[in-house]
Amino acid sequence: MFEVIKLNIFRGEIHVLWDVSLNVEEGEIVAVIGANGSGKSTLIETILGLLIPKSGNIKFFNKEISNQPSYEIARMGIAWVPEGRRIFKNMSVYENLEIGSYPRRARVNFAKNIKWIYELFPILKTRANKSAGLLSGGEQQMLAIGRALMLEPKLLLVDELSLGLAPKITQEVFEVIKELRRRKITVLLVEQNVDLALKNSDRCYILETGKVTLSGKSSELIKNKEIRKAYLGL
Amino acid sequence: MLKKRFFSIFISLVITMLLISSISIMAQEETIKIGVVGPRTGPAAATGVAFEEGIELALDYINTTKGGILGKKVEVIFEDTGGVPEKAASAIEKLITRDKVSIVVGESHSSCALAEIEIANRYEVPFIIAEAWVDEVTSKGYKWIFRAGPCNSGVVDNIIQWIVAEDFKKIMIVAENTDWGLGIKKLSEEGLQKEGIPYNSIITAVESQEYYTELNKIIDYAPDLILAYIYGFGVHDFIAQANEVGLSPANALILEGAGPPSLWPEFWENVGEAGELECFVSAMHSKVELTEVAKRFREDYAKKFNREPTDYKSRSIYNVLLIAADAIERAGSADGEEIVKALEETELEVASGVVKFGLEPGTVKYHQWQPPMLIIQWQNREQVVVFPKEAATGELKRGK
Amino acid sequence: MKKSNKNLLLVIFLGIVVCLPFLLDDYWLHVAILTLFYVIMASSWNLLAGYTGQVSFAHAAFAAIGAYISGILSVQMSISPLITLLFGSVIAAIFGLGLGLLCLKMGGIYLSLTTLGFSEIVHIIIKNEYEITRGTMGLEVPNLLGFYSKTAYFYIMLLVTFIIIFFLAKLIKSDHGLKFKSVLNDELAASSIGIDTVKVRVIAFTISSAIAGFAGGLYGHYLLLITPEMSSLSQMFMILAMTIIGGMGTLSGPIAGAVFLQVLSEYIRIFGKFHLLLFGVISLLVIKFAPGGIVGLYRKITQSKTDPLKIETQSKYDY
Amino acid sequence: MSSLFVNIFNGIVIGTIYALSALGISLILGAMNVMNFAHGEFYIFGAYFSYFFSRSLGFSPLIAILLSLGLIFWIGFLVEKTLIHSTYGNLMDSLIITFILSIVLQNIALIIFGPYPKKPPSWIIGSINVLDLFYYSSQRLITFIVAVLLLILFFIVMNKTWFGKIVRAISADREVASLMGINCDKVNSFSFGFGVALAGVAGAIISPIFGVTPMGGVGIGLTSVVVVVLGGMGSFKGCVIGGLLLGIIENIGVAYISSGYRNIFGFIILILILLFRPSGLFGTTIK
Repeated sequence: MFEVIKLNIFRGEIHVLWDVSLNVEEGEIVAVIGANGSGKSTLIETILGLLIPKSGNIKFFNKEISNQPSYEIARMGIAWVPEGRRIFKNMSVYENLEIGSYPRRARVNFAKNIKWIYELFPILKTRANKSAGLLSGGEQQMLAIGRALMLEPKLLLVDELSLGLAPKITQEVFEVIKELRRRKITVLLVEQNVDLALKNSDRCYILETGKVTLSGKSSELIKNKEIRKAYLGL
Repeated sequence: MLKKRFFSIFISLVITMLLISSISIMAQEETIKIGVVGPRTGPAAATGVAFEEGIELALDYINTTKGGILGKKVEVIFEDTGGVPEKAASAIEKLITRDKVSIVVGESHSSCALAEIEIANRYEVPFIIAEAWVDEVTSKGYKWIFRAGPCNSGVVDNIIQWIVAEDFKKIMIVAENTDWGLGIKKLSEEGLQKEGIPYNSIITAVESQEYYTELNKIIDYAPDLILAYIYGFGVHDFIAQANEVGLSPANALILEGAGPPSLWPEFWENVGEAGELECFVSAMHSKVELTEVAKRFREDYAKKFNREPTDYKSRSIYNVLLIAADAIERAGSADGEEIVKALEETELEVASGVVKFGLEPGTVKYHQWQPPMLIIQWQNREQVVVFPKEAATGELKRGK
Repeated sequence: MKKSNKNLLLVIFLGIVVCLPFLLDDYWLHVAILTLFYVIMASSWNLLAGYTGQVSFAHAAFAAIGAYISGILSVQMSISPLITLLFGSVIAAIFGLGLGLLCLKMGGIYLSLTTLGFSEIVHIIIKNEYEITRGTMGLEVPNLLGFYSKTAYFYIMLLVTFIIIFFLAKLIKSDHGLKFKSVLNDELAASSIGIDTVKVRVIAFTISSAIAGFAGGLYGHYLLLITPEMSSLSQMFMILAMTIIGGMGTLSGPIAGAVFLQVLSEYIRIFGKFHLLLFGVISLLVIKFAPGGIVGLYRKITQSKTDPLKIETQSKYDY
Repeated sequence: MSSLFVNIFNGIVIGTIYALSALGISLILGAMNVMNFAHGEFYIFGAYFSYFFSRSLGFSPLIAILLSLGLIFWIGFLVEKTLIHSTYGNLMDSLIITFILSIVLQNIALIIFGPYPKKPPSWIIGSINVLDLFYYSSQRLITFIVAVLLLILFFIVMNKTWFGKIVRAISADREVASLMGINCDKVNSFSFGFGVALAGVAGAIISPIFGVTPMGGVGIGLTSVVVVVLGGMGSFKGCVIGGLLLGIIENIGVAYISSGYRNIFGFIILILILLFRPSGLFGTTIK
């Protein structure tokens, strides 16, 4: 359903992504892992329509989206849980979720969806009228996920979920990702934390200095000696 | 690389300079050129419009009715000062050096006039000022500078005489912080002190539209007359707000010390009923005409613009143009020295009286002709001359 | 063009500029002197806005400070304007340094707002402290030379203009200049390679204030009259419009812009009412359609053949 | 004593107008990262249009204000589309463009409406005796009431409508907002129109008191910027409190120091705030 084909991206003079290809099937959780500077965020930005590729295609349900503006991409059903949460701090929790359901498609199901989000994250219901800026880091991450889910996404892009969160909270948040798998929501997980990413995904791509160097089933990759050595320090 | 930069710098500099020089050589025309300076832009652009009207009427009269002077047509070049002294200096410099005018007239900003007289004097070109009231214009004693219009001390003399005649008890002076406002405030204070009349004064910002704080100070002082030396729309706001706070006309009358703002078409729109019983200084009255020329001016004006003249500055510029044309004619040439000599001997009837320049050197009266100034009061939206007594068309009415 | 040819042309042009007083009448010489003043003002403002990206609205105010300090000293203390001129410049530089130290660490919009506030405060004080500044009446000041000669003044202005532009050119070419540019292009990168961005900005700000103060003094002692209008926002607008129309961030841009607008304003004198409007509209058109200004257009025309269009990955949003 | 009351009261009345106009700047700054220097000129055009509709075409004041409000909105909308659009993300460019725009608009106003002051008719005449302390113009009181109602309306729009919420979301994080499916460019044109319409309506309702001149926008434009900085960039609540504060400070300052310095207080406050608390009373700093 979602394909990235031979993507080449430049930032100014610098060639950041080299012939990157990947695909995600419906209902899968796919992880893209890589160290800092490997081109992960560039990949995300390109998918979200913030960067124009020099060459290559991005297809979503067989439709080319790399030439679409960001808001169209969102309206097509790609939702984003940004790195560092980036919730609307000047607005209440409820308003954040409201904004999440902005596209007409999602807005009609607002009541149903918010009920589901509140079930998923009961804490958000108790804080509904609180200013989002006052939430704790974990709560903010939940809000960011909830906000993205309000869009009724067909594909959820999750960007550095674990960044800046306590391990315990990270675990809690990843439980939700697993819950999404049960709900048949397709997830593209971009993670620095290789261990977590491998444990919580079906398939995995490894990005190194802008190139996909390895890909395969997560359950197999986690056994791969090279990876264990390079990323997990084992 | 550096040289390359310089290269392009030089090109740009030089090409334009060459352009400048090629344009500066212009064909000479067979006309007598008179320069006019005045604000056509900026906050006092209204004066520029009045000037334009006056110039048109004067040219019609001189060129069409009289058939020109010395057998030539008169051409007027009107330069904008924007009400800014530097621009004014540039404007008169341009008139003198580039347009080679024989004489310059006009101006209504004291600050601009002060800058311009230096230049006219330096280039030895006669300059007749119409409406810049500051005393220094003539008290500096420049040979080339004349003024056929009010000076602050002349206007203040009038006002003080009126105050004494009407027996006002306590005076409040409100002056804007401009050369004119501050100058006339100081003279008024001196005059009131001499007469032993108690007074107090406030200075306001020239762009101000809000006078409540000042008005409350005035209420605390409780005067029976307010001398408002504010030029422009500010005085409309002042009058309207003085009425709102219950000050005028019930408890004190307002004398507006400039004149034109009380005659502008928007006056009644802006002040509403608060304009009733307001007094102002003016060289012109809607009904009373002092001379035949004034009648002719009014008729020509009505014919040309299909309305009554409101801003008396159109008449001021008309006057000085007539004076200038008359002087050139009597001088018999466009020579500066001759024109000055002719001007000193002027005895010409214009719209506001018979012009005769004072010749006492070292005083404000040197090269100065003060037109008679009237004090007019609005009574039921009619102009009533209340001072001087010999021209009065009615009695001063008080608020209570 | 060969280098020797260029040098020859340079000498010829220099000769013509030097001969200008013999080619122009008094009035156009006056315009030329004013143009040189604006060349200095726009060039020094460009050092700030074009090279370090700080849009200061206080440049006209610094010129006014220089002019008034020099004027007041020369009137009240009867000191020769040749000396007070330097005082004016130094005081303007001190104000520039102070303002720079106070607000430059914030940079950006805060700098613009602070300089705007400062400029208005200067304007209001000059207008209101009429006992010292003679308010809107304007302060009459003595002639720089003690006698009045446009030709002499033209040469003084020309000399000063050349020295200042030469100095600015040297500065921009120097290490400092590189630092200025890196501050403009990427503040983060600049600070990461060890450039103290605040220091660089303060230096640029102080230098340009000093130049403005000096130019203001020269201007005042030429016109013999200094008024609060010198520190007004419309004066600031002229400087800004000249720089933008000429080409911001280039050495020759402000010069071309100042000359172009000054000469243009002479041609459209008859449309006195419209000239600010026209300058504004031209500036907007330049920003919209030729962001490089006159210089940018010139370069585009002369270099279009050698410079193939590059298509790069670009960001749709700049932030 | 009564003069202290009248000064404070008057400060509050003028302050609400400042607040209304400043909210427009704040909205535009927040939503678009554009510092609108030409705000004061939209204020005078609001006043001019209401003058034109009420004096020249004879509409009732309310209709005249609504018409001019709509007109200013669409002018703002078009200005955004043509001029401001290309400056996104570059605060300096927007500053320069709107600065030039302000000069252009002033001169257009001068040519169209002339240099004389224009004053729409008052809605009400006379004055009211306030608590036996001082007389106060009825027109000012009504203007004050209308301004307060408009402020309330503004907060309702910002907090309860989709438009308000979207604008707030964009102010917080433009990129994220656009990835929630919001077409930021479209919203920008609307918010610019809405922002300058606030200045326009402030001008329209105050013009029966002060009248309007081509240069009359400079002061209010600068004052609005001061209010925004004072209240804290991006804070609407800050704008209201900053506006009232500045109104009161100016009036007290004029009463006890000098009226020639009326406009200086705002700028001194501006510099002090920028020096000691750049985030203003309630805001956050921006890049």
